[in-house]
Amino acid sequence: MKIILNGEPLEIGAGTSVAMLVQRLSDQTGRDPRGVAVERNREIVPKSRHAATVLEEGDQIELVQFVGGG
Amino acid sequence: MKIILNGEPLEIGAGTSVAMLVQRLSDQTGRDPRGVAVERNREIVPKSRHAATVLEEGDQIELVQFVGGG
Amino acid sequence: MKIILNGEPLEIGAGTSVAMLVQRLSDQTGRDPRGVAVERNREIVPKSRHAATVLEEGDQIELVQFVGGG
Amino acid sequence: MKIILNGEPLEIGAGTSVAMLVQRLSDQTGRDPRGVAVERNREIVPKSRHAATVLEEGDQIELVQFVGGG
Amino acid sequence: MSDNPSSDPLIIAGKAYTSRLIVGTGKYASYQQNADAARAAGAEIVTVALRRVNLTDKSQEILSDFVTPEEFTYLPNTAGCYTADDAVRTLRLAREAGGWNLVKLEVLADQKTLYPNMPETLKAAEALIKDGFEVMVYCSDDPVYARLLEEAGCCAIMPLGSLIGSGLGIMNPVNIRLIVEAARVPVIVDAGVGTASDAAIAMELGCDGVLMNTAIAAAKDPVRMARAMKHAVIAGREAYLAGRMPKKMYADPSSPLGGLI
Amino acid sequence: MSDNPSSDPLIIAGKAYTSRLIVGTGKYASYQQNADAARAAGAEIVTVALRRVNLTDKSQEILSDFVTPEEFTYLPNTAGCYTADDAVRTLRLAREAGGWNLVKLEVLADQKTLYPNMPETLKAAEALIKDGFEVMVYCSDDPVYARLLEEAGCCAIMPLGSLIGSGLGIMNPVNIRLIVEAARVPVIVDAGVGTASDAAIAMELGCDGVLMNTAIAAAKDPVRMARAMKHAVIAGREAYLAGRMPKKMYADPSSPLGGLI
Amino acid sequence: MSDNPSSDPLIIAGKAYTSRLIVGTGKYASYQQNADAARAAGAEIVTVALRRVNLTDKSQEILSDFVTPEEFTYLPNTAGCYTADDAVRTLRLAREAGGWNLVKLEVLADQKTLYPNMPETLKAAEALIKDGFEVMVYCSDDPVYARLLEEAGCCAIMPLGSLIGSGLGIMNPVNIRLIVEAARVPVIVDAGVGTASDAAIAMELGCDGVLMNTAIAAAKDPVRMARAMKHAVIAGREAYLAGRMPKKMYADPSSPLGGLI
Amino acid sequence: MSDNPSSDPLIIAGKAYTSRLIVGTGKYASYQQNADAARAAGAEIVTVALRRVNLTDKSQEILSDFVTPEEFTYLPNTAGCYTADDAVRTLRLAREAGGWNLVKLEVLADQKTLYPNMPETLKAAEALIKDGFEVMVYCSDDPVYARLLEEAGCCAIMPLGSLIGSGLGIMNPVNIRLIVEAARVPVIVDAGVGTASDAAIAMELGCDGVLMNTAIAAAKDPVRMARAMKHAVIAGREAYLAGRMPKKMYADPSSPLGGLI
Repeated sequence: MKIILNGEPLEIGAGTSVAMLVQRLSDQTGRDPRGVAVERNREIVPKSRHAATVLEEGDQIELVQFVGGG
Repeated sequence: MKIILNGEPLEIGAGTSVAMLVQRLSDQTGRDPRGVAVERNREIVPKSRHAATVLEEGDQIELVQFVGGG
Repeated sequence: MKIILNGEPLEIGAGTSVAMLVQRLSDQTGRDPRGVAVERNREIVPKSRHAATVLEEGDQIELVQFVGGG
Repeated sequence: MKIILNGEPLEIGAGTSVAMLVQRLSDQTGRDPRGVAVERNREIVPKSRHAATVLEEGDQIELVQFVGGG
Repeated sequence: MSDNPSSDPLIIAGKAYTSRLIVGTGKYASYQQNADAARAAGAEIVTVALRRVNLTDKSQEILSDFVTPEEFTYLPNTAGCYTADDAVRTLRLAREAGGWNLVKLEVLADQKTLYPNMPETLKAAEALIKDGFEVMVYCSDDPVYARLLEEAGCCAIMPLGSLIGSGLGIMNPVNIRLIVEAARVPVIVDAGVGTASDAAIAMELGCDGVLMNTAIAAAKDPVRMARAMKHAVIAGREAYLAGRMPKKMYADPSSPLGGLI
Repeated sequence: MSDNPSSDPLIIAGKAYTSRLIVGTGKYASYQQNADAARAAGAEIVTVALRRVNLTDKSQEILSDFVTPEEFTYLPNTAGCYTADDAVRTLRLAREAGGWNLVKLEVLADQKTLYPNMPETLKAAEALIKDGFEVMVYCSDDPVYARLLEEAGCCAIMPLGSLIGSGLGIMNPVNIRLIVEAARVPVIVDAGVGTASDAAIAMELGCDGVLMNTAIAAAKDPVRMARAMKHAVIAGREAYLAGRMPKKMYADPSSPLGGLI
Repeated sequence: MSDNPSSDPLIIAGKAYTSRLIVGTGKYASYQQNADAARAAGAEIVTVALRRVNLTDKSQEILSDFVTPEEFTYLPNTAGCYTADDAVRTLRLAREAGGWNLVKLEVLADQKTLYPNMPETLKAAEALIKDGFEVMVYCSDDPVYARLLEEAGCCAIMPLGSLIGSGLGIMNPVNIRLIVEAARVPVIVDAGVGTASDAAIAMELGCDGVLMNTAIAAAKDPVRMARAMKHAVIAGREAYLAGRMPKKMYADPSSPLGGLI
Repeated sequence: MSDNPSSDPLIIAGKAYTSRLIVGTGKYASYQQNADAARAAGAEIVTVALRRVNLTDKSQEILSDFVTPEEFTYLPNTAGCYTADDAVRTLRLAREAGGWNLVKLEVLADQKTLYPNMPETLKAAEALIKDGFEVMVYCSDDPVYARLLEEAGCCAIMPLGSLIGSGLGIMNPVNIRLIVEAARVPVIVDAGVGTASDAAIAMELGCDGVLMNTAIAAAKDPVRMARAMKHAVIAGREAYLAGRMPKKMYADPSSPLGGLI
């Protein structure tokens, strides 16, 4: 199943939740998943709903965090 | 019959037209009536219609001209 | 015997030394005589010579100290 | 006979006057000799004395004119 | 240019003007002095206000008897208007009174600063342009709003140099420069000029003209100051076109270093 | 004034001049351009340097063939002199070459700043005046030295606006003002002017004239900049004589507050 | 004050801060240097940007590992947003990421000037305030818009001193003063400060604080410049509260005239 | 630095000072306020005048009872002296009164401007140095005279920023910069500072210190202004040592352009 993550296509398994996606990326990058915000199809997915929110074919996901800026 | 001219009440005869009003004032003040604009109840009365426009009880008339300004 | 002290005439006894003059003024004004400099006829009288320096008729004496200034 | 003209050595004939020198240079350069000033051994030679002033061995001559300047 | 100004005309709404100096007609000791000053300034355009005919005081002088519409192009303004509606209403009356489409729009925010209210100004500009007016617009030195006003169809952008009547000159030359660089219609500094050098500075920034009133009217000798301003605007324009020397941190001699005795 | 300048002449050493702008003759692309610029500036006086006659290069142009002493008053300067003796020697040669007593004295301190060496300048001024010269003196903006130079008999005080050739304008208007207030001979800003508004500012401070070279010669279009400077000097002079409006902290309307619809 | 700052706190959205200097977190050589500079500046609030998580480069440093939210209040900005919608969307994500309501809104007009787009800025401010945000708003120095933004409910007005990253200082002190005089919420100069005196000048005008990034990050020694800025903001604040001496046209001696020998 | 100033001492005549701010002791409401302000300024050196002992008014306060020579280094000045002879005579008396060789020389030209008389100042400096004094010299901002005074052996060059007591700040930063670049002894701006940013600007130009009196004494709250000045001098010094960012004509974003949503 294909989704668009931060503008790039990504292949994921059916039934993958936002929580699983965030965890997977945090494992990959070795990063603390806290301080990350998720937007799905331009709707924010609150942390409280990461686990319950299952991704679907073609979902547009934005995964953002704070960086240095003026 | 009473109208409001430049914010002041004015008694005029029935059937007075805008043209007559302008003429009367120009006689009073000895001023060239050209370069004067007339607004009746917030609607401009073009010079071409001064003669045909008869004033009515309670009309709000603005009679303006150019003065020095920055 | 008359001298000029800070521009004003002053009557003093014969044999008065600079030291005596400074002491007398310090008694009058209740001021610490230290930090005062003495000029006699446009020549500085060092503290070390105050005692030995006896005033003479018509001496021009300047008695100065530090005051606030920019 | 050698002189120094504007800092450069120059060989001239005995009896050469300032007037002759100026004329010779004006012939060379095709320039109007007017508006030129002459200094001989740091003394100005007025135009009126150019003819009468005969150069001598080792004379230091400055020949100057106006040029553009701020 | 000054000797042959026709070769460098100021073009506003398709009409060419020789003079780049627009003057007001307020605050003068008399309309006669006003006319003398406008002539000394070499002005072709004068701003005028619209007010109720004075029905009582018959002795009052008439502007047009001294500063005639035949000699000067009247540019009606909306001084004293604090809403888009007031400004539009005033300029429609002005068009009826004078018969001209070229107007100066200003919508002010408050009497203390007379700073332009930009949202209302833009709103009024759009309404007036829709209604067929040629709008010269008094505005802040915000380069973004200058662009919006030009896109709305204004025929001249007129940013303030500083507050109306303050005489503080060009407070923010960087913003004026940004406006000039981006504009494709004339940019005319309106308000703030206090003395001749202020006008020259505005022109040196690349502005196409200057509009002023108080600097001339409130000078000790208004006619003489008007003449000063005429020369200042030409001086600044010529200097801008001539291209100034670069600034240097140290000195640079003007006379040759060679040939010293 | 500009229309009738004879009523406001600049008087130096007893001679009246119509123009208040003195220009240099250095750094131009050619003497022809130099002459064109001097005419566009409306200058009556030009500064000139004295150098050794070039004995080798016969092709070299002659200043006086283009900028003739008949058309312009030559003002010999001492650019390049770093001691009083050099300056006096140079000006004596200049007097012999040209036959004029009116000279511009400058004694410089170093090549990096070309700042005037004031003790040497005063020494040279005294020697020259004793020798019958009319001395226009380039100096710092020190108001005390300006007074000393005037007391020594200089016929014009010429303080720098900023470093020669820097184009930084009038760095210290307060000092220039102090010099103007105290002087009984003409005060002419010499050096530092970069563009037209700088010249206007100098004149608005009450100076009697401006002397410049690089601002014109190093402009992209020297002739046009010369014309700009002519107008700038007139503008500044007229503004000074007219008396500028006071500066205000807040706004002040130019149109009447009464009679609004 | 500096010795006992708690007596002069800066209160933003009901929270008191000791420091009146807010610093950015962009353009530093490293987040470590960034943290050192923020500490040297004595800053309590730092601006941060929101960007996509970098999924590829695992080595990349994490801001919050160096400049921790425990030590500094994060102030999310909308740098890079050119529409109200983008800005609102970005700040909603910021709130989700950090959990804070206090944000810095900026809606820019173009990449060349980064000048604020004021109509879009006001639109975004209204939407964010409706949505429960505490909005500190980057804006032009237009005093009318400053009032509109305050009326819309913004908790701090942050006018630019000059263009972002330009280091040109406070271009228009008159407008900043007008904004300060009228505001009942903190006024914080945001953008334009280039060196310490610029920050002092902003505070002397009566501003409640200063926000800067480039002036510190682009200095040769950012940590030292951060310390300079800490002192400059205190200096300017104290000078404003102390009430400066009047300016005088002439001299005024500091030592007594009497008692001279 | 501010945290560890000993690493950046100001060295005058071989003695190291932590503070770069020298304050006067004139014009205060009382010597008590004077002492409080000097402490708030963190000053180590205070200037003092020499006057005749008041023989009549016994009640008059004594400076040294409040601003003690034990706490502060007294720097005797020659305020009120208009000739080299008066200044030398005054400082010889000061040395006798206090026993110190370190003095501040100022020879003024007139009461209206209090501008230094440079020829007299140089003459006095030479006489004093010959007589064993360490001379800190108040002077004009003429870079040539600054060099002459240093060559004469002065231990600190103290050019005016603007007229004494005027509060006009640094009128000619270019001259101050030239003096700083050439000097091998400390350069301390003396006179002209009006508020904190003026002091910061002086230090940013590379000056080694600032001397002021009226800016503190004539502030509404002198003690608070003294504290402001302490921070301003540190801020300017740190900014100078840190190396400021370059100024830019256009904007430059502080947040990353990549990773935008």
